[in-house]
Amino acid sequence: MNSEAPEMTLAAVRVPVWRAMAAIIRRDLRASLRQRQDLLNPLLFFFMVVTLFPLGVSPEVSFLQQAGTGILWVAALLSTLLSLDHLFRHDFDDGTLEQMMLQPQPLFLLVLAKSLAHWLLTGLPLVMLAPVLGIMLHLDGNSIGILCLTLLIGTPVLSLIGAIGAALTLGLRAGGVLLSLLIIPLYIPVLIFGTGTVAAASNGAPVGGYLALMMAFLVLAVTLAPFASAAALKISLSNS
Amino acid sequence: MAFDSISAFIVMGGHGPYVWTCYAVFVLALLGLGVWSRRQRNTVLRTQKRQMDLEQNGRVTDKPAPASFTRIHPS
Amino acid sequence: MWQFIRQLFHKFGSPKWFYGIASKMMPWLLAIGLILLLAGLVWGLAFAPAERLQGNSYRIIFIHVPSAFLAQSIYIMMAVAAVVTLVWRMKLADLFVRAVAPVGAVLTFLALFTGAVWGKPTWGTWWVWDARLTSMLILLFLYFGVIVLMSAIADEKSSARGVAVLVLVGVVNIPIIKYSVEWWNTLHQPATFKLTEKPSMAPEMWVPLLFAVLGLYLLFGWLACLRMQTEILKRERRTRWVRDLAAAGGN
Amino acid sequence: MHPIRKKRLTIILFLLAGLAIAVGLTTYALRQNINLFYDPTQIASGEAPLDARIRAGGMVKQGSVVRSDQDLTVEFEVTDFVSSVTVRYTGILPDLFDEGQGVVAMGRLHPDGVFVADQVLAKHDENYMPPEVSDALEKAEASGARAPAMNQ
Repeated sequence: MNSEAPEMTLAAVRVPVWRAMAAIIRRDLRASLRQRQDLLNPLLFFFMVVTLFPLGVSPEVSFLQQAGTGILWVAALLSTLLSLDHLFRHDFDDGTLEQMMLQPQPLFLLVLAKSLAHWLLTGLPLVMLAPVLGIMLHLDGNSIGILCLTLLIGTPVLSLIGAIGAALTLGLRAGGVLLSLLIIPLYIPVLIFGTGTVAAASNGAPVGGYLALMMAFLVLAVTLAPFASAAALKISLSNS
Repeated sequence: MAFDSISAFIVMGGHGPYVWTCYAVFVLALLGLGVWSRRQRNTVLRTQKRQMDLEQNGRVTDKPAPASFTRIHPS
Repeated sequence: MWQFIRQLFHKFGSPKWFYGIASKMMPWLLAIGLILLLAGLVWGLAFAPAERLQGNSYRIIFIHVPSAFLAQSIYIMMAVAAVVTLVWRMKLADLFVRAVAPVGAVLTFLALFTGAVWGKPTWGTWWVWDARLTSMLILLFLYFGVIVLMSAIADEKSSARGVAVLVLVGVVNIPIIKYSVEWWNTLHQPATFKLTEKPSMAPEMWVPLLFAVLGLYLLFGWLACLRMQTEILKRERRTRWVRDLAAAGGN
Repeated sequence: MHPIRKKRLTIILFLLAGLAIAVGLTTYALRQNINLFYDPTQIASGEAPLDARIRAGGMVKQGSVVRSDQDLTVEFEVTDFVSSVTVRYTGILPDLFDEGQGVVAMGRLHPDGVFVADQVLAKHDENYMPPEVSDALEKAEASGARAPAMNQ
């Protein structure tokens, strides 16, 4: 990305963009390590939703092998949704967000940093937890590997797109449900191709095409979503 | 006319139920949309008129002055 | 010249001016739209020849294609209006999005419904999860999202701009719908009408279809005008001209 | 260059680069067969995986439909005019199913080369024409007139 500082004539102190972004990520990580339940709740939710399926539908090995990747992907998607609500909430409440908007650095890059921090705190732990649950659902090693790969590419997309919804619903009543309604349609393609990759792999078909498409989603989300989130943040903040 | 008789027109060579359901739902949905939209506009106008009538009788002010205590008679 | 365009733009942005113009256009839109749509439908239902393979079930095309066509183009129009809202903050553009989103949702639903009913006798199934059908379903969800967000944000200005952002984000779905039938080997057939080629359909079938599409377009114009008028009345409640209008009984 | 303009340029370049990469990846992806659709030639050459749920499609070969007289089992050959594959299906076929028509079948390829379908769907192309026209066309081609399929 651009390593040069965008010079703003009015800025008294020039902090390079990347350093500002790094500061935001570091700050978010530290804050959530202090508030551990924010970090743990989505993971617990993920774990519990996955256990519902063998108990609720069928513990049969053949069923679980077939539906396992779908279950894991849907659960990961839901727990990401659950965690999105407080992506901007704390910063909004204590006024950090308004400070962020006044920074000379472009807002969309700061939003990108926040989305990245969100992914590090929810997406990455989900990816790491997935193999354990995969074994519990009797998935074979190859499927688990591909599943983790798709989650690794897919969860950042979920965080980036989710940030748009979180920014739009900031400060609204019943923001959580609304957020899901707005964001789920945009998550559907990621889900389709995420599970499709694993299905193709377990059928012995080549997965290159799928992975390329998921990478395309990721690149597109990285380039476009921060702009939309930044615009939405500005709108939500001008409201309050 | 592509059909020999009215009954042939209704049966449509066995596809009647499919075709007619579609057309019925389509017409109903559009009709509903039109009627609903019209009614919405008329309601807005009517509420506005009632509001203005009330105002004229001096019973409700649209924007009460900040420090006055106007008594509102519920009707 | 530039001055003139600016003036026109300002005039166009005036709700009062639009209200008057809409009132003048609406009878025409309604009349011509109804005539065209009815002509298309009656022609299609009773006079167009049966199809060589599908027999009479293909007559659903005369409502399926117009609905699907409108469902997508309404979303595109909303996206254009969203850009106008965000860049020029024109009130009318936001009113358009607000007025038209429910219409788009209804037409998307109709396209899905008629498609399902048509699919049963021809393909042999009500529904398949193929790319075209799924992306249309996502379009329906997007319309729902827009409608919900519209009512959730109370503040007028931030509601307008928030909805505009959401509409623009959803635009990515439109090319997916359009090209799904070409990119993937779907069950859904490719487009019958193409801008660059002759329609691959007999004229006694595509002429009524064209009538129906044009008629529905005009009817949509009528609906849009009517619903925008409602939104204008709601928003400009306190202005002089709306009060006069209400006093006169809405004419 | 003016700093603000420079900033804008960086942003635009960043956007364009992102879009270009995404388009490139998508075009690569679309050249792969990602919806598990195989035509008869691919199946005959052994590209299709065995015992996985795949989709196969093509034209129903003229005169190949054999119906069982005990139950609803049907066997027919699907061809792409290069190779063909035998499809076995038990169930009700869609109205549009006919010899010479396009179908999409979902099911599994067995080791003996028979495709056992659990769902057969008729695919219609974007060409619509009345029976007289298609009759005239067929006569012109002199390839044996088929009865008009008005009331199927």
